[in-house]
Amino acid sequence: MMRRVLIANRGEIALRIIRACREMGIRTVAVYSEADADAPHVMAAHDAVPIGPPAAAASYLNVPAILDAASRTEADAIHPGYGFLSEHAGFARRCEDRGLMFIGPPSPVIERMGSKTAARAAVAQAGVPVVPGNTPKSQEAADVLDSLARVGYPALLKASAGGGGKGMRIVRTEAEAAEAIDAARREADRAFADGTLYVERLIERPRHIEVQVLADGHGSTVHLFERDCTLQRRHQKVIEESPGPTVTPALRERITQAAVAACRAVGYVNAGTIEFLVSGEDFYFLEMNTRLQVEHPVTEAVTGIDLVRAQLLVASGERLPFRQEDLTMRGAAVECRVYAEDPSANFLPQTGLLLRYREPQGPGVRVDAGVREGQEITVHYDPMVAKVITSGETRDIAWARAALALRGFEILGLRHNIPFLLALLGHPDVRAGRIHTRFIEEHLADFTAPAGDDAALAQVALAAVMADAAMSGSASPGRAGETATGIDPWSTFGPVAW
Amino acid sequence: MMRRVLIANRGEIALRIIRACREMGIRTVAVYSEADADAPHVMAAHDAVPIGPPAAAASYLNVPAILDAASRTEADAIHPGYGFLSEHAGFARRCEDRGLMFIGPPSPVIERMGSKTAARAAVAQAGVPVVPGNTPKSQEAADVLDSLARVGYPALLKASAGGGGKGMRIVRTEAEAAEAIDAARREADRAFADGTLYVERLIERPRHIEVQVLADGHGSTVHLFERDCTLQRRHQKVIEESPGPTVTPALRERITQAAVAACRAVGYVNAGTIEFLVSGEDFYFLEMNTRLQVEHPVTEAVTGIDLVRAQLLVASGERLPFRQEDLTMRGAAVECRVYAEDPSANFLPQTGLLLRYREPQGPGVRVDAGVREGQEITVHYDPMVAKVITSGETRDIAWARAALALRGFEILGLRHNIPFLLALLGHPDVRAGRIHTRFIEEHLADFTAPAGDDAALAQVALAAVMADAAMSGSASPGRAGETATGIDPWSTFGPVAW
Amino acid sequence: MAAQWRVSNGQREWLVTVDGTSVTVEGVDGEFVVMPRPDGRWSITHADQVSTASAARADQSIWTEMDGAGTEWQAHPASSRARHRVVDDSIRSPMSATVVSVHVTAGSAVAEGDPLVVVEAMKMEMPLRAPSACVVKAVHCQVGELVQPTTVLVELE
Amino acid sequence: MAAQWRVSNGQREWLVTVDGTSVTVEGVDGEFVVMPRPDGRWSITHADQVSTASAARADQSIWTEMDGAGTEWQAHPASSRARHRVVDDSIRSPMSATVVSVHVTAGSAVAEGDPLVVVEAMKMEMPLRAPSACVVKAVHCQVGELVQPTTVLVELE
Repeated sequence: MMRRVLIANRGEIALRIIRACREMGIRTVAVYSEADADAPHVMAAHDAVPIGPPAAAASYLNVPAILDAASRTEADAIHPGYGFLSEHAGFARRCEDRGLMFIGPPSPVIERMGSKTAARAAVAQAGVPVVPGNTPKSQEAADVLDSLARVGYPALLKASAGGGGKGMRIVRTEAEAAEAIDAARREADRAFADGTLYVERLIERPRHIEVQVLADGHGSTVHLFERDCTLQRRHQKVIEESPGPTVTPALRERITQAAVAACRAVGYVNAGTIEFLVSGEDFYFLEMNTRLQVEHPVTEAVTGIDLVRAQLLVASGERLPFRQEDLTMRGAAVECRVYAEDPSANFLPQTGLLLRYREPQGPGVRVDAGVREGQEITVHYDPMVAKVITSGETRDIAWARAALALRGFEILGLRHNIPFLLALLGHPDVRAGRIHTRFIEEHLADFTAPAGDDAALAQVALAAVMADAAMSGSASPGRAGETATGIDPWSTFGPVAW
Repeated sequence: MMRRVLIANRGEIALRIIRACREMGIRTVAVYSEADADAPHVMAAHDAVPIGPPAAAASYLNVPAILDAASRTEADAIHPGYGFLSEHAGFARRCEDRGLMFIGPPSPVIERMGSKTAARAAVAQAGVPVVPGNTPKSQEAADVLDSLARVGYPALLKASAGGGGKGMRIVRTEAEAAEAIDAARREADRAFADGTLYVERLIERPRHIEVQVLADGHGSTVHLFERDCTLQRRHQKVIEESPGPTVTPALRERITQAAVAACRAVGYVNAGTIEFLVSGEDFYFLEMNTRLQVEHPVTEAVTGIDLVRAQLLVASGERLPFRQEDLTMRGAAVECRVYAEDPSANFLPQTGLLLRYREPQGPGVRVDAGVREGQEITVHYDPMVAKVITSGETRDIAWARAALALRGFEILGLRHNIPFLLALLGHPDVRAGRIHTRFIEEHLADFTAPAGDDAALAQVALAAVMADAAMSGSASPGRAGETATGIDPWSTFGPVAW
Repeated sequence: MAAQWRVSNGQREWLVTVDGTSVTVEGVDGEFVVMPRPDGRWSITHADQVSTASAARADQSIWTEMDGAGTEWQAHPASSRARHRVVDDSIRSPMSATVVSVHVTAGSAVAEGDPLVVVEAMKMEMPLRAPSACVVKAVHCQVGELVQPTTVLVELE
Repeated sequence: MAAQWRVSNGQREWLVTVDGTSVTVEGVDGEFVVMPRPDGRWSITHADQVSTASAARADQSIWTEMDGAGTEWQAHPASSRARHRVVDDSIRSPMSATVVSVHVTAGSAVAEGDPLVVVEAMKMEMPLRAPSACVVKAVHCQVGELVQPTTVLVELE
């Protein structure tokens, strides 16, 4: 077993990995940018090493600095989390070259699955259905246009190195094509330093369903059932759940077997996710994520398996401690991603100081977060504040728990998407599972209605009391005797200059 | 379904019940003593009614005040939690008489199972093994002595109305008998207003294993497997787990069937627990708890079933939403009870102000608590501060998680048993499951060793810095720039008069 | 002693009178009683309805939260002359961002909705568009520049 | 400016010198560097070992916590003459409690370990026993009385 893991990431996923390591008696090394010197993941690790300025390119994507931190702290393994360097084959290879365990698949597998075209070819050969598509003869605009015409409109332009919706554009008519190619290429170039595009047929109103897999280096590959991640905004997942509410036992059998076949075909090792577009009982391979996913906790909730622990075991060369027949799916789980963003302004990311931050808690409620009260949410990184994962005997129970948890989540100091998430959770089509990947886009107005007048008026009164007390420098107008215990809300922040 | 539940309890279990009600859309009414006006359960409920002075007899045991609160708030159901009125047949009957749903079994069942002798007779008739015992002809000391002689030494004196170890005494020789009878009777009288005693053979070095049951009013009775609650101090459970580490599949089959048979024999409805003493593969009925148990969360963790929700459904007249064959036990869970007590001073209860109180959090960690930072732990009620329930794929994972969670639990301002719990979790005999109900008593010195010198010295240095800063009235000696965000530890409490 | 406040959420403004824990809002019947709770939250009672909310003060504003929904408020003494929102003809970035492209120069005539500048923050592109048909007076930014919400990027006539 | 403190956990006392964040403990090599962390906890560095602890001040003492274990400390300026623990011949209840029974009267001769008074708190009986063989000087409590840790219940000679 590895002895010391460097976590090349930040935020909630760094904390998640540090916890798993601590439970296994493995020491942890955090790395951090100048913006994160006081961040919770730095506090939680045994050791912490600064790796550069706030910009991700100069810190969390800074391969030499991270490898240097690993050697200085004598780390023998690196966990890349998700995002950042997690699907960077070159980074994985440099780890391998130095004898560092890279907690993920071997670099050639990352490289192969990182190219959308190579991945499609590999899984198609294994008999997994893929979306009809076309790779342009060259990246000249004319050739891309030609590919679009061959696939037929509506089509989808995608970045070959892409992920997370970056560099992706729907093209409904030839007239839109030129501008879309430019925009997609520019975005892909900036996000992945690779502007290569390819073309797919647009599957209309599909669901996004993905299968979690785990494979060890001893020939065992298992799946951990599916997640439905259809609810997306701007190609980013918002609410994910397991089991998929529309997945029939027959579809589950076929799609999970396809996922395992795809893994075996490419020699996959460690945790991974095969994403599919699903339309009715048909499914098409979309891409493989060769890393831990943001939404892995819903699978952990329904299977009872700790995926990060499994990653650490597999990377250490051990066998998976369970076989396919040991794995069960029980109950239901849902994850709501709390973002610092303004849903009524096209999901514009928000920054600010977390003036008050109190997580919900209770049976069946798990909150994975990497922030704390008093911390600043900056412009430098992803605007996800926390993940609220709830589970229960049935989907209804898990969803009721999610709504209760979100209503009890106190986040003051910046705009966030909790009201939007609550509106989604309560929408009849969402509750019934009658959704597709563009559902949010098409029904946006349903989810961004302002709060009722009563709620607003009560808060107007409260805001005025807060202002009045600041002006008069008074202590609490109510129970004055309680200030000594530190629970007087007035004492939370200093006086304000009006 | 009921519309409004009054919770006739306080602390963590009141909060637990309020959460379950909220998830089901049921309104909640808290009751509180004068000592609890600011307590978390009062804050969490929709409505709250004061019911009397701090002493439990005048408030949480005050039947007229509680029934009056129910009628004033138009509650249509009462959940008694555990302790207090939960096994008080007269209270259940008065609820029934008023048309209030009592969330528990019918009052005649409580009454019958509340008498240890009647309960023994009832389950023995159903073929469930009982500990050989004897009911004294009268409660005269001579007749109790005679019963002791019939059963044979070592014997156990028990309170007929008892529970929680109150009024229980081991009698090893006739010489000890007279004093033990006096003490047991006095304790029973004070705890239950009923000094009636009976006698049982002492099963030496037994394990305490109990079976969770659920029964609805439509003839369905299911078990939810076993809990091992062998680790006790002063007859109070300290660490509970499921599955029982020494329970073989054959024993599990027999003991759970016995529990279901016992329930059916007495017409049991709602959630209950059948407690057994287990020695090898033999088991003996000990008693039935006709209520929710403190340790119910370990069963919730391994079965995925919400027991409080099931209680509410059954009390509303609904059918259990699962059958026996739907229920599975998956992984392992352990509960550690955090008490305000001093294990090195015979577990003397401790009082004090929670100067700092931060719960551990993370995947597989559930904390059920009814306190908050700034609150006072008083002399009036049970000294349990919180329950830390951890679960995982295996017993080892759940236990490693428990140790990590307890080490991360910050409780300042009173003595508590976390170091004791950590010593228990790490003890080789406890890890291996080689324990019996008097294990803690016999090995007490192993669990109350003081912390190492290094840890002490670091804290000496810290205490001196705290004292020095208070004296000089200085702000934080370190990062002075952070005081405005409310995260400066210096600002937590006001200056101290030395 | 009662004090009057103008409280605004940026879209609407209320005239509010605060007298200790008793609050009245112009145009709304009945008083609001605002009391701190021991858990650090607040209870607001109005017309027998009790609601619970959190509140915190930032440097220039007040935040409240109820049932998971947060709002930022500006509050000024009713006697003060300060206005909350200065509507001018300047285009600013909604947040700290990098300028990705500039589509106009001084003198450009633009139609409503035309993109003026595209900025990028948190890996997302945001076009800043003309609020109405007008002529560009001046451009104050260039591609690659890091800009703040206070920075005027484009002035319109 | 350095200050000297006597720090005691009730069983042992240390002489401690505090100079800003630098602390030395008499009889222990090397300095302890005590720094607040952004999460409200503290880091203590000594001989290249970093430990993390929490701390809070109560009215009359300081509490610290490390790895789940808490300790209460008394700290006094080294120049102060105050002593932490007054050893006297009075028997007090360890906590707020009710007197259940009184087993001695003034003049009773008792052996070490004999119960003097039994008190009850949180539904538990606690016998208070004679620390050594001695004679009871006075009894200051009666059955049913609610007593505090400051109340002297029995005086011994």
